Amino acid sequence: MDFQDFVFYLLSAILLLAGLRVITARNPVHAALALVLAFFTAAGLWLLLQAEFLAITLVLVYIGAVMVLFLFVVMMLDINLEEMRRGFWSYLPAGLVVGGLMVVEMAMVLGGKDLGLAEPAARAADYSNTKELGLLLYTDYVYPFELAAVLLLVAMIAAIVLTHRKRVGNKQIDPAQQVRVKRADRVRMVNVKPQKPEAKEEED
Amino acid sequence: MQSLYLTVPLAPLAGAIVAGLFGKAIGRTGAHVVTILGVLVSFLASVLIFQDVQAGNTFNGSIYTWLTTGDLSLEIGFLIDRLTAVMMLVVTFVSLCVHVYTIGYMQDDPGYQRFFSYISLFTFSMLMLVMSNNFLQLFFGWEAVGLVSYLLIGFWYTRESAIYANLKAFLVNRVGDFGFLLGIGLVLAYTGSLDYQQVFQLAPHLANHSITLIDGHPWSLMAVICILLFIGAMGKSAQFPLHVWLPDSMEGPTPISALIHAATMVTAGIFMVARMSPLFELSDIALSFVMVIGAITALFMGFLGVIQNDIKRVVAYSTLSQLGYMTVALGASAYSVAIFHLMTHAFFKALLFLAAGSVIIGMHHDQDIRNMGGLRKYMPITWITSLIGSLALIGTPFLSGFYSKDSIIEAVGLSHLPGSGFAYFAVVAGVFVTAFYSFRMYFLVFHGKERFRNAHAHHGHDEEGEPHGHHHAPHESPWVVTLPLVLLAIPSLAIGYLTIEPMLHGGWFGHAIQVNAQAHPAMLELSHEFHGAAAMALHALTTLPFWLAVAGVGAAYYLYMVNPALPQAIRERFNLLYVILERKYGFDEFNDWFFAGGARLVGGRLWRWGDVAAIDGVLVNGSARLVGRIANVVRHLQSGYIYHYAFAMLVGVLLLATWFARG
Amino acid sequence: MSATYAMPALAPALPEIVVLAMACAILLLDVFTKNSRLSYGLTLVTLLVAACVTAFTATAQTQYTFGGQFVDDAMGDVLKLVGYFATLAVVVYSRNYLAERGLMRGEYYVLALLAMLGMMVMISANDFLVLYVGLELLSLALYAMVAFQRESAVATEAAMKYFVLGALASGLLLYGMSLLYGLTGTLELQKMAEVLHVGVKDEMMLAFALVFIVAGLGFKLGVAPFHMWVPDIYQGAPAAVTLFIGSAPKLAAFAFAMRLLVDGLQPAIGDWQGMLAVMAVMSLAVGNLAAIMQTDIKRMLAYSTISHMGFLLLGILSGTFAGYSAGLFYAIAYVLMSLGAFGLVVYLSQGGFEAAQLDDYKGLNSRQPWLAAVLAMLMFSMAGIPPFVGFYAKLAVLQALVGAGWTWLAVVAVMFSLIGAFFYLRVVKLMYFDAPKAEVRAFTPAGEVQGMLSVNGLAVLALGIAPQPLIALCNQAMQMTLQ
Amino acid sequence: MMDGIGLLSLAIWLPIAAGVLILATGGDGNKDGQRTLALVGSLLGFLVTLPLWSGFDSQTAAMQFEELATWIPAYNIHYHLGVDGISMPFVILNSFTTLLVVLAGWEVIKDRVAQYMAAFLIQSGLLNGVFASLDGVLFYMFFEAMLIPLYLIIGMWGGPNRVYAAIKFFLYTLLGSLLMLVALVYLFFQSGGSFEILTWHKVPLAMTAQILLFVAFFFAFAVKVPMWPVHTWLPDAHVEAPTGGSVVLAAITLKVGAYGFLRFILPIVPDAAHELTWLIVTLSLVAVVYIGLVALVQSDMKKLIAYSSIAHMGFVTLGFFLFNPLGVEGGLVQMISHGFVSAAMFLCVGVMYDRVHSRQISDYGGVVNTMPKFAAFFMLFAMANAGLPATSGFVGEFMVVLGAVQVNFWWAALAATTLIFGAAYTLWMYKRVVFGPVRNEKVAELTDINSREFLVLLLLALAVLGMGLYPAPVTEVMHASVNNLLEHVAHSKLAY
Amino acid sequence: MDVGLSHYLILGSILFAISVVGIFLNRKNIIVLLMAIELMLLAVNMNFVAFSAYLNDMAGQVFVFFILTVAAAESAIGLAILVVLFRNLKSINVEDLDELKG
Repeated sequence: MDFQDFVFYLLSAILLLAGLRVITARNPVHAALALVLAFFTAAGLWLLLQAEFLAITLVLVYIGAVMVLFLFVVMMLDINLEEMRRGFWSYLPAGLVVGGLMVVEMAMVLGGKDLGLAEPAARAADYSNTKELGLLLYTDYVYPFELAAVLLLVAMIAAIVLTHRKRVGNKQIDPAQQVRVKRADRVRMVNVKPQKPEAKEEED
Repeated sequence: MQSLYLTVPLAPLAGAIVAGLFGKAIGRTGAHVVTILGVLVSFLASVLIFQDVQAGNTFNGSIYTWLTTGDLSLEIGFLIDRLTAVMMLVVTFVSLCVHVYTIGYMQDDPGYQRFFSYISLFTFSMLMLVMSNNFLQLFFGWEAVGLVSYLLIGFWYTRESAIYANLKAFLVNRVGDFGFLLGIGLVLAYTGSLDYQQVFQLAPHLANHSITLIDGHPWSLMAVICILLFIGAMGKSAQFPLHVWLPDSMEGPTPISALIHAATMVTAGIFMVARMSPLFELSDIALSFVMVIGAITALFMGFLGVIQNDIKRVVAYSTLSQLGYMTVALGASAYSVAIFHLMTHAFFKALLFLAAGSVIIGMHHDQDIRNMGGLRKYMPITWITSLIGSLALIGTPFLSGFYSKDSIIEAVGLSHLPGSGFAYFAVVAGVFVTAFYSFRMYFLVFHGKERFRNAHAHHGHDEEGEPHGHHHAPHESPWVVTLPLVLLAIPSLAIGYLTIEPMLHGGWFGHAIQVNAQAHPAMLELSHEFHGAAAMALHALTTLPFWLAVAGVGAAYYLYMVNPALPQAIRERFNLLYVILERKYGFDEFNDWFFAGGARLVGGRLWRWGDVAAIDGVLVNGSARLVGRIANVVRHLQSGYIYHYAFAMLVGVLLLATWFARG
Repeated sequence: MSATYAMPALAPALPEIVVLAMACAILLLDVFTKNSRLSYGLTLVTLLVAACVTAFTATAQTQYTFGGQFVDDAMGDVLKLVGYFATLAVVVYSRNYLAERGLMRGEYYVLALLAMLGMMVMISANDFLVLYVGLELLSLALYAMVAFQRESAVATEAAMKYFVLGALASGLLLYGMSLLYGLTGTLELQKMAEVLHVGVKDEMMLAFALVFIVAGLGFKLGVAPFHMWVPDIYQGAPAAVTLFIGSAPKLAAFAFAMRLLVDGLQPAIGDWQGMLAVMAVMSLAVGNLAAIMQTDIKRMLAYSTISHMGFLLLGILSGTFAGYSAGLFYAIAYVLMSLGAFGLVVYLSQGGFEAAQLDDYKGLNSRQPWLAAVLAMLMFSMAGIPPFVGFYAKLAVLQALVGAGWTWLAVVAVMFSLIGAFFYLRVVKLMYFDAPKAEVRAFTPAGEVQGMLSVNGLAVLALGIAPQPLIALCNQAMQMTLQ
Repeated sequence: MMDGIGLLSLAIWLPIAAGVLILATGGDGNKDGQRTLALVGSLLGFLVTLPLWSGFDSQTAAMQFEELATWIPAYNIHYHLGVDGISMPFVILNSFTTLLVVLAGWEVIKDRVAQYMAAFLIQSGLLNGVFASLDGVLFYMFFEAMLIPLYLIIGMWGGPNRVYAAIKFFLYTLLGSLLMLVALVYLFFQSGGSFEILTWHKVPLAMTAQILLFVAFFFAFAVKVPMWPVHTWLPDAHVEAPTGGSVVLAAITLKVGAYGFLRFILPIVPDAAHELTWLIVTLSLVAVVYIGLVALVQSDMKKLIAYSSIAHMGFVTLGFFLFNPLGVEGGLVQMISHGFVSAAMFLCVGVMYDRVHSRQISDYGGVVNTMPKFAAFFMLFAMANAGLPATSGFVGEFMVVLGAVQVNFWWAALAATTLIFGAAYTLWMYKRVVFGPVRNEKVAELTDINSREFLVLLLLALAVLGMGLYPAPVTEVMHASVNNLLEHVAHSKLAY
Repeated sequence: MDVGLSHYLILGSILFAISVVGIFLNRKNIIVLLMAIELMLLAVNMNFVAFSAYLNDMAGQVFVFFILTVAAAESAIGLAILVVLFRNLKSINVEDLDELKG
């Protein structure tokens, strides 16, 4: 067993442990950090597979951005940890059964298969994984690339629409409310009883 | 000629329609004028036709095709032969009398027009029945007369007893028709036709055909057919055990009892069997069945007459037993005798009924003979006529009843079919019974002391819900009532004497009635012994039946004139017997309990347990409930928890994988 | 691969480009003008323009571009066209609803358009990658729309559920894709079909991968056992959004299924047919049974959607040309019906009141005879009673099934639609047999909405009496696509 | 859709158009206008069907007044109409009944008049379609669509338990027809891609296939007939439905089921039909006897009549499976006659219900005292219901019993029990309702039928009597078709 | 034995299984739920990378690249929804999300 294999086993061991920690950690923060660890080791494994660029991206994008976001949210929302844990172990058996079955099945299906694929040949020294990806992305995959951009736009819009809150007390008017204005809200005839309670109109 | 044939039934029909639909418009007089006119026309037409038939012509042809299907074609048509002609005369004549009589009897009844329209309608149906040349039309008339009798028994529809009686009558008749219809069905199935002539022609070939209704038990086809047909006759002609409806039918107005329940409709069965003589001749089994049934009816229904106190019911029971006599005659394949008795009976029985009606009028619609007595000096005509009627009924020599009845007795005596012995005993014994109850009634009504004065306390007001003129003596009825009595009295006296020779022994009926002489020689022998009407009468004085009759009269005289206390004593002595008779052998109770009650019970069970519980409860709503329950379960799988959803998805994947990725 | 880069032909993708451009434009305009009516109008214009473009650039023979990742075929054009009109109807139906609830914001329309774009991408995707990106584009937009009514607890709950399960589903899908990629060494559908045609080294692994693919697909279609998000999201989301989710995306889902299973995995039909059969039967059972118990009309219709999607699967799994075109027909018919049904729910939910409960429909006939009639027609159509289009959709599917020898499945299907008939009838019963609830609220009819709804309802009837054009269209499209 | 409007198309679409028109007139604004419109519509609808009778060639068994137009070429579905001696009478009967129903509902229905009338007119059009269509899918379309108006009629104008009845009715009948749909599709493939019913008649089929098809069709039609034990929807539907609804239901809708037996089951799967004759005959006889007894104990007039309908329809199915002309034609005659009689009976009950608002027999008694005219009509129809000769009710029963004797005596015997049961339950009810002294003040203040009711009942009375006295014309139009059918059924399909 | 394709695949599958277990083990905290899903995507990515290496085909890596992008966008939206949810419910307890059921 050569060095590479040793690294593989080591990293995958860490990866799996980190993974387990993620789902069992009492404190979400710990879970997040465990996930970070998992990503690191995964990146390492990808390096073994000569996917340098992806490895770096994983670290930068995921750990740098996504996980930070996670942590940010975790800390922003004050979560009552005590009641977070109740009834955790009671569900373990079911989980283990399904998870175990899944592993067994997958092992049965995937185990010991190389699908007739040879070991990836070692690359030339000047080979740049990044360059290759870049070439592909901006030529063959330009269409999905554009779409990815749109996707990010959607994410942006969504995030803003959902979370952006108007400061209270500013004088901005709400067109929707203007649209909603009914004669009944403004003019009030005597002897005509209003069709619907104003209260309902005014709120939100 | 054919148009004349058509007039016979259509004239009364026209009358019926006019009186029925435009009764209000034409008023009471209009109603009876038009109907009587109709019947009169048809009577006259019948007379003409009779003469024509007398001249030896017969007619058999169809009027229109009722229906065709496959290669079968059902026609409406007439068969006019001597048998028919006789029936037509009888029917129209009696009907005419009854029409006239009704004017008096129903004068202050609100349903006057309706009544006339009904009896004319009845006349029409009866004529269609007798004139038919095929089974279909026979069945038509058969059911039609049933309908009219239903309507007429229930004429006073506000009386519970009346509407009970008419329903009962209709249903019992339906039981008979049930057999009748099946008989017709078999006839059609085996001869492929419903036309008398074709059927009769084919019948002999079917003589020793057999039919297997229950596996391993082949029966003679003809026997089955005939018995089925006769079941129909049992219904219509009130033969045991389907006789139960006739006494109750007395709920109807008296003219109806005379016309329908004595003279004509109830004899339809007799007529039918006579009509079918070519078939019945082919089966001894059927014949003896007929004879036995007739005998039972003749004797046991007679007994019941003995204890009745309702004047009409007495006559009704005598009618039953007389019908029994006719049936016995049929059984002895003395069809002509049966028809002969039918005719004579029609006259004197109608007479008796109308007389009874007249008495009822006189008694202000009190029908209980215990409240009568000594009426002869108040209602002379009624008295005389009913005396004639009674004498004719009990078979006094020279009177019409005697000839027919005596011929029957002798014919039975000469018959060799199984059961003829019993039948002979029954008819002979019947003579005594008949004489007894007839004169019991006669004495109680017309002689003895006048009980009606003190009777009003307990006589049946309720009867016809009409105002009773209390406390003034009975009176003779108006001429419209008495005229028919007289008209009917004449044939009651003479018709037998005049017609027995040709009708019975002159082979007058010709092909209308066919008797297989070597198989059933009774009629033949009878004719051999016959030496003229007078001789027959004189000879009768030496025979048992006559003395039995005399004895009957004597007994009646002693018990109800000489020693009126005795009957009471006897009654107490033989209480059980009395109760049995009182209960009419318990047929009504049994039918009510077993058939009516049973059917309702079973129906109720089937409905509640079958439809409501089993099918609706379990199958229909049950499955609906089941679906509902499953739905509820399915619905609760949707717990609302994300991890359950995820669980479902993953388990789904897992199962799909294990199932499909087995390699 | 070479460094030299040839500009791909953009003509086939013109509709997508139009929609995207307009979406961005509307976004900017809205930010600056804050005039949602403008966005509303522009959205309608966009859809119409896109429709015209699609219609005019439609060509008989299939075109590929972007290195074969983008396919523009007849089926795609048909689906897109129907999609535009569905979205257009959604936008129109929901205007007042949104306005009343202060949801009438430019972002709504932008998101709707981008979702539409996502569908278009899926419809004309010819590559796993593009398929996936399109799927996500659609899903993300929908997540956002569901949560659009921020202050509504149920809406956000629905959004959360939708999101989590959606993510899980795409995880499953991706896993399946990865295995397929490994098996066939390609991500392009045609190529994959060719490879599979030759045969793969490991059948078992193929089947295994298919399970995951089908699972992801099942989630998108909302068929059991991957259906559980459907009722919650339909009920929780604002009616206007439910209206949207319930209509156009079904077309995309159908396209998704066709692309994956037929374009890509046709050779493996032996494997996926069975899976689809299982899912179809389960959906028919679950959908029809659970719907009986519902009291909320949106939820009830959600379950009915599940059963309908099950029926749709029956068409696809029969694996014949007839089956595919029946599926297409069914999808279109279904979109038409659910547009009408949800449209009515949205339209009746006015005056600050949600016509969400079934009881709110009691005695509708006496209040709004015409609307009641329309809804009744839609219900009968959904129940598959002639003479409404729903019947022919079912007939087409049954025919395909029996033709392919799945008669027993056909019998099962009709038996379940018998159960289904019950709850559709119940709606009619509420509207026609029951007395209206005590308080009668003022109803302000909106001309164009009512008109459009009427057209919608009458279309269901008209297509029921003369379904030939639509059926012919579907057949033709399928023919061109699969020649 | 088609070239040159034919008579049958008129018979179908004219009433529907009229119905839609009435709906268009909107709410209860001007009821009389709507009523008149309905009357005109139904009258026209009836008139256009008369030429079917006068122009009918009773010599040929071929379809007449045929109309053929492609409708859905994609599935090779045609708009194919045509009638033969079997279906033609029902088109007329149906249009006639619709006329009566419109009259009967005239001032009885007070709310949502437009919808009521429209429902019946549309219903009538659809029913005509059922009898006239020669294309499987077209048939199915009408067959199903006709449920909708009836569902609404029962549910909207029905009695207290109407909702249960309506839904039960709908689902019950849908259950049957859905199986039939699969059968139709199956036949489509067996016949090499055709929905032509007449083509199906010629398709050879293996026994198992025939049995399965038989079962599918049997469910569809047995429920409609209805045959025991799938009959329980009928009493509920009848009891709850408004008078008009009951009339149409009894007079026409039930006939659709029986018609299906002749049009589909017998000719398409003759061998299965022969194979399973025992089943049908048993069920029919059960219907006659069992249902006869059940009818006896009903306390609700409508329920009683409903059950008697089941018994009468038992005769129809029995007749069909005797496979002899007497039986089949008897069955057909029975169908038509039952159309008149049951309609009349329900109208009679309706007349009383409109006055007393009760269907319970116990709430009546002595009606004749206050309503003599009505009592007379009622008597006539009761007698017809009891199968009295000279009324139409007799003809069918007579023929079927006679036909049955030719096949099996005991079948006939059991069938003939209806002579007793029929009379028993009908006349017993009549006795309790009409005869006797006036039982309560409600009855005391009854008013006799008005001229409208008189007209309706008179029309029916004439029909009943006419058909009873001279049924030949009715059967003559059937001969050719029936003989041809029996001819066809006699040949096994397994052979060729 | 030396490491081959199947090792990576099994590693991926175990990761996948872990995330699955995590999803329904975790009934309290949605955030952890989201993390589990990230884990699942990681498993997928592992597969892709491994395959692309062994197939010697870049497409797989490109796919991974897109998955990463999408996942980022996804978690952005997810967290946004989460925030909104927290504002409404004052909790991110999965078991509090049971308004909609039945």
